[in-house]
Amino acid sequence: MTSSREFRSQEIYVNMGPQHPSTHGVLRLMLRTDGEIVSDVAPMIGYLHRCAEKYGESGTYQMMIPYTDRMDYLAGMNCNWAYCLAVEKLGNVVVPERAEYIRILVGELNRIASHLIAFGTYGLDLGAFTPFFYALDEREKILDLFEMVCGARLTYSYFRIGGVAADLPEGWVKRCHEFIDFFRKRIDEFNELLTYNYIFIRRTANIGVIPANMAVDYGCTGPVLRGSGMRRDTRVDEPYGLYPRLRFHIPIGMGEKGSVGDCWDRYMVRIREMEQSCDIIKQVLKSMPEKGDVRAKVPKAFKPPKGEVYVRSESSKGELGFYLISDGTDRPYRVKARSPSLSNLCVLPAISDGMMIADLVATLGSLDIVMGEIDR
Amino acid sequence: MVTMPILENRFEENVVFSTVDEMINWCRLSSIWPMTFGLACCAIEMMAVGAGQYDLDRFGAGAFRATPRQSDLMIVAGTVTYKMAIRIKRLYEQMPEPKFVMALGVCASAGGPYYEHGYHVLKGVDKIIPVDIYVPGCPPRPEALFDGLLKLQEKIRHQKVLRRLTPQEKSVIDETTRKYELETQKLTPLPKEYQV
Amino acid sequence: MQIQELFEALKKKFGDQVLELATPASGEPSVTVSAQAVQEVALFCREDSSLEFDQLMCLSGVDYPPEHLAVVYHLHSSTKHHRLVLKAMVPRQEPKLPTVSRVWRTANWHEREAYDLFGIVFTGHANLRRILLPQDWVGYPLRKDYVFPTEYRGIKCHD
Amino acid sequence: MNDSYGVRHLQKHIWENHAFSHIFNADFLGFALMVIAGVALLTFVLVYGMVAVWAERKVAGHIQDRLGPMRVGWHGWLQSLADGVKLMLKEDIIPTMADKPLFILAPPLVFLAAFTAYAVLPFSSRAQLADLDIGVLYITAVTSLGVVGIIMAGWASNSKWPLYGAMRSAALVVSYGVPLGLSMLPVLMLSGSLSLQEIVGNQGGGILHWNLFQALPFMPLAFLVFFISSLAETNRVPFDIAEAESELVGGYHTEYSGINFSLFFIAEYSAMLLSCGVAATLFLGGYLPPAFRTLGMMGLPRLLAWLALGLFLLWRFTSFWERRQFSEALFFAVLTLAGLLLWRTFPHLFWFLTKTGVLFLVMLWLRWTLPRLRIDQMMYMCWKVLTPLAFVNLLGTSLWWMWAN
Repeated sequence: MTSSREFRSQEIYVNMGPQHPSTHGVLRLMLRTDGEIVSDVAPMIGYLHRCAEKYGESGTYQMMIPYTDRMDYLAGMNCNWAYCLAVEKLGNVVVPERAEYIRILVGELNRIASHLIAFGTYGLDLGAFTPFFYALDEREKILDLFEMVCGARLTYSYFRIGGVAADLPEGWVKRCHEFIDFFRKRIDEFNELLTYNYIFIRRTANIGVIPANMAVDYGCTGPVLRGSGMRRDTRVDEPYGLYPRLRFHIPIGMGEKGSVGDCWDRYMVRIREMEQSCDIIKQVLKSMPEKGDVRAKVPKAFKPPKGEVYVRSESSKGELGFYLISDGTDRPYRVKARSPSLSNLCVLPAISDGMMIADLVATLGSLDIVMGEIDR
Repeated sequence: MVTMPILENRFEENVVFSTVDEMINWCRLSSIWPMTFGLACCAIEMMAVGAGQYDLDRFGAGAFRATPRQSDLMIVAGTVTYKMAIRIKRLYEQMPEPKFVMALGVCASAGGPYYEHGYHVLKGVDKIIPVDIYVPGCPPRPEALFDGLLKLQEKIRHQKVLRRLTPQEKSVIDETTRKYELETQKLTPLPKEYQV
Repeated sequence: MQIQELFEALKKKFGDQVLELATPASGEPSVTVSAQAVQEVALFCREDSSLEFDQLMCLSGVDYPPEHLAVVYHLHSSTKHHRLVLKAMVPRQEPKLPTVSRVWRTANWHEREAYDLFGIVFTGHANLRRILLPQDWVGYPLRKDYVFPTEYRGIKCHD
Repeated sequence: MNDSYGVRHLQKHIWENHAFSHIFNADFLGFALMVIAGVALLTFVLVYGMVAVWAERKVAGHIQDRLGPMRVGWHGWLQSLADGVKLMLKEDIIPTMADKPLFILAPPLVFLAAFTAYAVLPFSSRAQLADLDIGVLYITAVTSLGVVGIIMAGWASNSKWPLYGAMRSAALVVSYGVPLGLSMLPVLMLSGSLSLQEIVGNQGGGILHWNLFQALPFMPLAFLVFFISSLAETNRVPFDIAEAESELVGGYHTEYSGINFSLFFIAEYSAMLLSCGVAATLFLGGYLPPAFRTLGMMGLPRLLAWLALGLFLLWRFTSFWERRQFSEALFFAVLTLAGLLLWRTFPHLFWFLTKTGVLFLVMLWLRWTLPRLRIDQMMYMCWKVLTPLAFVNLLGTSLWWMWAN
């Protein structure tokens, strides 16, 4: 008998990235492969390390807000929000009610926008081009709404410490309503096009399975953790803003097409979260006060008392936390961003053993990472 | 440019060669294939430009190629860090002539918001590769990218392919080449012990 | 459990190794432990049935010149729904403390990041190399006395 | 001595009995005609390749809610010309570490494999370069040469991604050749010939006589297997793993630039047209019109009257002319006239191109709709689904044939 060792072919090292179409930015993966089978993956990050934490210490509290936009550039509003939450908790600022509602509105819209990109690029990773274009068309409508409130398409800086920069413009609520009503139907179309496609299911079900305990151990959060069947959502577990007033459902992976925690589950959690976000926006539009302050009075030289705080919030990628240390001056002593994508990515080497290259691409896409947030 | 060493820049200015040049330039400007190469936030806007609402393909520039060998335009979309700079330089060298570079957004143009304390941010991609078009904005709107593309087309339209260059044009090209060749020599490779 | 109870539980188990409970004017209170005991404390926090801190939310380095560097661990228990902030101070001259990357796997990259940006050495870490910056980078940028480089591999850093 | 005699004898034998021998034995005029016809065919394939690329981009655009090329000529119809000239004038990089002769040889070989097969494709009853007795065999043999070129390209690039692409492509083409060949056999059985002309000739008499509708349900099944396999043979979605952009950057042509890359590009599209043409020939009646006694017999005046009526209705009941620019109207008019002219003068060519075009559009449609399969799933599909299906189908057809005769 010959042992399988004798049949082993030569293993080669392949460099995937930093310029590679499916690494979602400038991630570099070092693969050790035996033919099509990947035997080892080493992610290398830092190609987009833009020193955001240094900037946090170098400017005043307000000056950090634009840099948070550029961390997770797909969900700038959510990053703004997380940072502002931390500063507000540090300085005991109370946010007016209308501002809280507006925050939820733009935050959830941005979650949809971010998930749309995840949906579209996931299609691209698997070789389906058209979903990407459909997703971006819808996203443009959300960006139009954002442009109405803050004038920017991608880097909003709409949040201020103690509120938001400006009230909603006239006609915004109506357009938002129209968009949500239209978009709910559009999700079904997406499902027909990609989600329930036979080839798509074959490519994603039972691939890249992350068991729940492993997901927790590696610090995965957001859709990745929920895809593994854990009903964890910071919006419910540690509510912030006015989330306790809203009724919504946390979708989790249930292993419908394969086993719990596979790529399809993670993908599906995002699709269902878009539906839930639509519901949240509808509720908010209904219960939001017509008029009111959108910004608490916060001095320009904002000096929170000495202390430190770690505040987390649910960004579209998962738990986005900010660790702030104040030394009593108008500049933070230390700003640390705990980015969800970093922890979500670090699970990749653990699950990719014995995969094929195509599966690796599918798994990486289902983690939905953003390099700006990982490298900061 | 080294695409046609026998023919390039060797002919007098006359009706025939002006027309031929015009045709070649028209073909080049009508089919600018960009490289799928996103760095940061601006890459998302680049994706938006490629998508339905804006549709870069209308200009014949929608065939995003994943490999530098087949692309004409490198859109440096986003912040360039030192770790990435060396790779960008190599990607640029892998592209075939004639190649063009667009610095999309202020980060790629000059360091942008990361100019002051960005210890790891390259202050403008033009420090390592020659840039044809700078597009301002953080990130630039899709319309700005279109504007940059049209400007680039305008630039290509007036290039001399077969016709002889004037001494001034020649000196400008020589100087740029020399500058970036010097830069290339200065870039030291990663020390052996750090290579994986 | 409240922070006071957590502190007492740790104090009971580790005695002198748990140094103090700091309650700042605003924000969260934190428990300072001695740097050498970090690994045992972490393991206890994770394994003890009354604590069950299964999530390491965040691990950050902080620079307190001129003497100290600190490592801050933010723990959360997804079953008991309580959280704890652990702090460990290390001397700036020789910033060394044991790794917790075997207790929570997620600490692996966070520790590498702290090493990269602060120069804190985590003993026992399997792969303690720079993660964000290039391998041949000089200095630890998030330290308060960091001097910006003038040149990196032949590229001028400032005009 | 003995040996060399044997070889010479063999050469002589081959020379005299070679399938092409009549070409070489014919007079010089015939040879020159052959060359002219070959050049015409080459021109046709190149022009067709350009049109196909343009069509692909436009179809993709419209499927994706956008427009596609718009600026280069009317609706970008000169786009491919611009692309082609640009690629020709681009620097041709040969990597330092590449295997130079193989690297240069590979793209022409791939193109040649796709192009040579056109020699036996019957565009009409007369427009065929060579009516070989073994036409079907010839096509299968020649097209499978393309994979050699692809492997050469992948190997010679001396880079890892192209190597992966080449290996994938080799595995793919070798495997899918089996169901492809097996799904052709029922057709040969019905026609009793390997000559493509005869296969077409046997399908005369209208749409119901096409091979597709014979021996129900076996022939439609054979067509399906054939079409799926030919998708795989031409590396189209959902079988495009050889150049899977999101996995292998560019696959086997990652390192190619300039004119060599454009050769790959044209080769892909001409292989597509070839397989569509073969499918049309084998199953859809080739160049024969779908029905004999309807439109074809209509006189020119009556036809023009119908056309005028149609245009009048369009103008009356839609805002056709208002929405369209003059140049667009001109384009449509020219297209219609050209189609009409083609139909009246070369009806066979017209029907052949129409059928091929429809199949080609289906290929595009699939490409922009479906995700890509993984390599092991494709192997599974080939060996465990399509091949057994083709075998069963073959058996069924032969039983049907025995019963029918």
